[in-house]
Amino acid sequence: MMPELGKYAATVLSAYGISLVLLAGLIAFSLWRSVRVRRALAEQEARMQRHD
Amino acid sequence: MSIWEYANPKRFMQTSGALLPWVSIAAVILTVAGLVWGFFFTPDDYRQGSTVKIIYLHVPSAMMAINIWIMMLVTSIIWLVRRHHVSALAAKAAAPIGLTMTLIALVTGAFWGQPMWGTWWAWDPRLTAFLILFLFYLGYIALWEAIESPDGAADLTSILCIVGSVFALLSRYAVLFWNQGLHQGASLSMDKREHVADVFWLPLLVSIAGFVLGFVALMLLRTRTEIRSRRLRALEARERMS
Amino acid sequence: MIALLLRDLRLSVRSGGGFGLGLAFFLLVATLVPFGVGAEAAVLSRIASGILWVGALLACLLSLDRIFALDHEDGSLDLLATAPIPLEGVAAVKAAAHWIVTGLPLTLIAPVLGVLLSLPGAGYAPLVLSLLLGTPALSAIGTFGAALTVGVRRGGLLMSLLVLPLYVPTLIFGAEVARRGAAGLDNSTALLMLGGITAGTMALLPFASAAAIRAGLR
Amino acid sequence: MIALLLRDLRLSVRSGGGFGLGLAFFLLVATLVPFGVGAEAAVLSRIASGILWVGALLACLLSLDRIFALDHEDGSLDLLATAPIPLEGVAAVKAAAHWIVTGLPLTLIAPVLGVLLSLPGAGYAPLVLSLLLGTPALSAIGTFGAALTVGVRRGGLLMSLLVLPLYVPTLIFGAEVARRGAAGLDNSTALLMLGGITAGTMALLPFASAAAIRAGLR
Amino acid sequence: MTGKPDLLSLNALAVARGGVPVLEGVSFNLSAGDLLILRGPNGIGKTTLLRTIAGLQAPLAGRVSCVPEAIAYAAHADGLKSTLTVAENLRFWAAIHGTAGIDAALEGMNLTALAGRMAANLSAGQKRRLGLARLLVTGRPVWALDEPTVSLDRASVALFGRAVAAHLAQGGAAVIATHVDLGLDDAQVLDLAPFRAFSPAEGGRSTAFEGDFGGAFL
Amino acid sequence: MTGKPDLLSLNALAVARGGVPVLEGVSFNLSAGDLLILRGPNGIGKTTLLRTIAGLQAPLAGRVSCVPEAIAYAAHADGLKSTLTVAENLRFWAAIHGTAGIDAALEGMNLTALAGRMAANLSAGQKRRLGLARLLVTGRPVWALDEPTVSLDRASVALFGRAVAAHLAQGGAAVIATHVDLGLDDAQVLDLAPFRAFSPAEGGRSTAFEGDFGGAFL
Ligand code: HEM
Ligand SMILES: Nc1ncnc2c1ncn2[C@@H]1O[C@H](COP(=O)(O)OP(=O)(O)OP(=O)(O)O)[C@@H](O)[C@H]1O
Ligand SMILES: Nc1ncnc2c1ncn2[C@@H]1O[C@H](COP(=O)(O)OP(=O)(O)OP(=O)(O)O)[C@@H](O)[C@H]1O
Ligand SMILES: [Mg+2]
Ligand SMILES: [Mg+2]
Repeated sequence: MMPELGKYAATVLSAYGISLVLLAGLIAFSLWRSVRVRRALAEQEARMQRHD
Repeated sequence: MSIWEYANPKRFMQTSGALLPWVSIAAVILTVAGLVWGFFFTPDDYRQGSTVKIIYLHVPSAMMAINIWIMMLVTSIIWLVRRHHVSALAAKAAAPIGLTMTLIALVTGAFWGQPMWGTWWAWDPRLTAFLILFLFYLGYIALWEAIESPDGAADLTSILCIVGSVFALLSRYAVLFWNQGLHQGASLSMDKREHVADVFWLPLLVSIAGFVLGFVALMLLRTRTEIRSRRLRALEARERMS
Repeated sequence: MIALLLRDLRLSVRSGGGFGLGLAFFLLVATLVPFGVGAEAAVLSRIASGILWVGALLACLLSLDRIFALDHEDGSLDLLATAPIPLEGVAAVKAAAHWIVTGLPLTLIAPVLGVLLSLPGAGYAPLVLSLLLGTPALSAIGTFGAALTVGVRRGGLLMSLLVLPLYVPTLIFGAEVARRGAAGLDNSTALLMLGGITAGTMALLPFASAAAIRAGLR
Repeated sequence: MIALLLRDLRLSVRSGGGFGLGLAFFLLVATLVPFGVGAEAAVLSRIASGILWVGALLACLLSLDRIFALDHEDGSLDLLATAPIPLEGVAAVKAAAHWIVTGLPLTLIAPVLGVLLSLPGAGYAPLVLSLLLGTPALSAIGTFGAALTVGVRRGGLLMSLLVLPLYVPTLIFGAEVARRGAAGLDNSTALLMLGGITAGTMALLPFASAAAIRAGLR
Repeated sequence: MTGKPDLLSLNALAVARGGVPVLEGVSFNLSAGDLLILRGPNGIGKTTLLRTIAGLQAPLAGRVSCVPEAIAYAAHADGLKSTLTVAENLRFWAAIHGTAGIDAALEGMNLTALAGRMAANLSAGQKRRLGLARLLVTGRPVWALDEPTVSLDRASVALFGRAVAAHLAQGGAAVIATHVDLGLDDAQVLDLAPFRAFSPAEGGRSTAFEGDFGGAFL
Repeated sequence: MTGKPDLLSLNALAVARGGVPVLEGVSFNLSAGDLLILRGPNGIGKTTLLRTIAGLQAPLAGRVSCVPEAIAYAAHADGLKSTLTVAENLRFWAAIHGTAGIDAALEGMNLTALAGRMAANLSAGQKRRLGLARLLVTGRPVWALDEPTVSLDRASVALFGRAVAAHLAQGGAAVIATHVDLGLDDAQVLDLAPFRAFSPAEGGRSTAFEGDFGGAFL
């Protein structure tokens, strides 16, 4: 399955590895923040509903 | 209905909410397809060996890094002229994506440069201009973070984005005078298409499309988050007042 | 406007900070580098003009936060914004005052520091010329950076981050003029570009600075 | 004391200024120098470790004013001075926090910037070693300088002036370690000296800093 | 307020601070000789309103209309330079506003004896008097003053009252936010409490995000 | 003031600010349960006196005697970190003073509902309440407070009064400088006006240079 990368294997694999980690990090961070803000907003709205 | 209607946050939330899943799915499919195709099912280049596979990451991310800044320029101008909040928040949401793209392009380029040019880094015009772009992203994000008032931050970052664009362009062309480059010219343009053989070209196109859609999906997601957090701040402030 | 310029100059002389400290920093950078890279004259003379340009740039950078911060803290900036002179004029005057207090003395003292760094004889004239032509751009760009970060708490380092990429083109061509001049090569292209950058920034950036101040006062 | 350290670290993470900006400045200095001196790899690799040392020193220097100024402005310093922990301990903790936030990240990122400056392969280990050993001294000395200028309006540049001469020995030996290491020469003497300076400053300067703070609060 | 042309008129003004509406529906007109006192508890929005009148921030809704450059604003901060003398400070503002002498202003605020004193060596009350003397050299018809009598003693408050009366008699107008009694007889008083902005749920205006989605985005 | 041991006693104290004596001959004793209110016009030297009592500056003459580390000082500034939450701020000071929980202090100053809020997002009065809550976690017997009720509303002033009363009932003491009425019944009041330092010409004490020197250097 794995293609033959020859003597550049380390180079290519680390380039792919680091890039995918960076992408995954960005996506994970965006999702995490989205969930957090969404929850905080819901809480806040619920609280203010009660007060009004 | 005018296009400006979408600058209405509620409208934007509705539309983007409906769009987001489809764009995300398409982005994942295209990116994975492009990268898998490129990584597993293309031959090695006769000169570059297997390092040519880096192209499927390097070129899309480098293109996106530049295009995202241009998109931020457009939304910043829209904010300054028409004061649509979604526009400013979209620019804010896009910046970290641009920063990541810049980092990916820098890292993959450096890994590619090591075998090809025998050095990780060279002070080549294109590379130099790109590094400056990286710094602009950093400064732009830091300025957003530093200012408390949201509208003030939107104003100031927009001004920075416009002035920065001029300088980003300037340094891109200015460095041409500075010394000669190692880096590839524009090998993707139509008239020079033969520079990249079709076997590499097609998966590259798919991968580029995937990156573009991935950017759109992330941007929608992040803009939605920014709008929500903006509303959250307004509610908190309101609560504090009463 | 003249009144504003005179006041700013008087203030920087009186406060004992303006002139002296920017210069002192330049001097210190120029003296530290030989400690850092070692004292071989051959190496030093090769990098002298570049280091001096970087040093001048950093000295400018560090004095930028005085441009608007003091006026903002004591409320003068609000009053200037409501005064019958355009804010663009205020920004331009502030940049001019900063240049007179920082850029000009740096230019004048640079030859002395050139001696410390074994600058070759042919290098002095191009160095001074390039600084004279380039430092006004540094002041204009720096004023813009200072305007962006007016009112930001501890904006100093943030401002450095914003301003440095903007400084790069000026630095490239300024140092190029000085270096090619020192090596006896033709430097007219770089000189033209440097002049162009200076003229452009001086003409356009005051407008951007004024817009930034207006946004920052909100 | 642990509480103080944790608070300072938390503050510098939260304020978004501590970590990021010091690093950014280091990055900027390292990128500017090639623009200044030209991009020839031969020249750059010769001066790389020295420039990185000077850059690290300047990055430390510029973040010094955060050490006490913020606590002084909001009154925390007065309260710490009356709290049941010795002021010497406060000074030592402040220096440690500054090192963790500035010196340590600088040390860790230095190899990356080495690439930008074409540092030769043999130079990385000695560079990191020398920074690891030397930056604590920079933080300790810097804390002393910050303590001396607490409460002086716009003390930033004044503090630079006071601190830079004190930094010179550290710079000389630190850069020497890195440079001789990169050239494959024996650097054990310089290493010893560097270690001695660091140990000495860390042991003694907190007392001087505490005395300076006490005098400054008057 | 009849017959005479309006010097300043506010029409259903709404103002916001930090993105949150604080006051709405404020309307009034001032013509020559009118004095309006703004009252209201801390944090109601007096400073915000005065800054909007002075043109330092944009209204959220409604309009401020006045002759251009008619407003002289005095804020909590005085905008004095501590290293300039009293006369130099005043002369600078006179030059900026293009008015003639400063002697009348010095006289009017009982500063003649102090004219040569550095502003840094003034007491708080004397500083405040100098800040108010600045109003006399602007030559502008409408004064917008934010707590002008803070830290003034009884005699100086009376002096200030006479200065306001003289200004009104010469066809000027003034709007003054204050918590204390200024001893000025024919002043109208506007209590801002009824104008506090309501939350959208209570039927108030929404901020930045207007229109039918206001509820969703405040 | 009889029988019980003194917690704090001042003996013919003279204090100076900026090198100029402001008060002299101040004496009093406080024992458990005593409350002393300091009064006097602005600038008489209340802040200076309290700083001397807290040990932040040395007396010019006379003595302050108290058990070591007995004094909790609260100044004009609150020493709050705006990026930490209410609970984090308090917990830090509790850790520094080695006291246990912060719940009682939160309760006592009506801050429980705000415990998770960033200090930056507090109103001025809430900030002040947090600053006063800090006193409760110091666990020290003598409070030296400088205008503690600034920007507090009526209800909070009463809350503060109860906190002081509780502190006194537990055997503590307090010396409070204030311009307003705190509603605390059994307080002794000390007007500082009679203790104003005279210039040497009027027979007062000379500053730094004592004795026969003094006249020559004033
Ligand atoms: C750190 C090093 C590098 C950086 C910062 C970098 C940066 C860039 C940038 C900014 C672009 C332009 C994208 C656009 O204009 O849309 C690009 C494109 C490209 N790069 Fe690199 N690059 C680096 C190293 C390399 C290396 C070592 C190679 C191959 C040997 C390479 C091959 C390419 C190719 C083939 C393109 C597409 C050219 C085009 O069609 O415009 N790059 N790179
Ligand atoms: N920089 C700021 N950011 C966010 N909100 C602010 C800011 N400054 C003030 N506010 C809030 O805006 C409201 C109006 O403030 P403003 O200063 O106008 O009040 P004021 O009536 O002048 O009060 P005072 O009598 O204390 O001067 C207050 O509730 C305050 O908490
Ligand atoms: N930093 C300083 N340098 C020199 N003199 C000062 C300084 N601070 C205050 N003074 C002077 O010292 C005297 C005493 O000041 P202090 O702050 O103790 O007064 P205070 O009684 O606390 O006044 P307030 O009621 O306004 O707080 C004043 O006359 C003041 O002008
Ligand atoms: Mg106010
Ligand atoms: Mg006081």
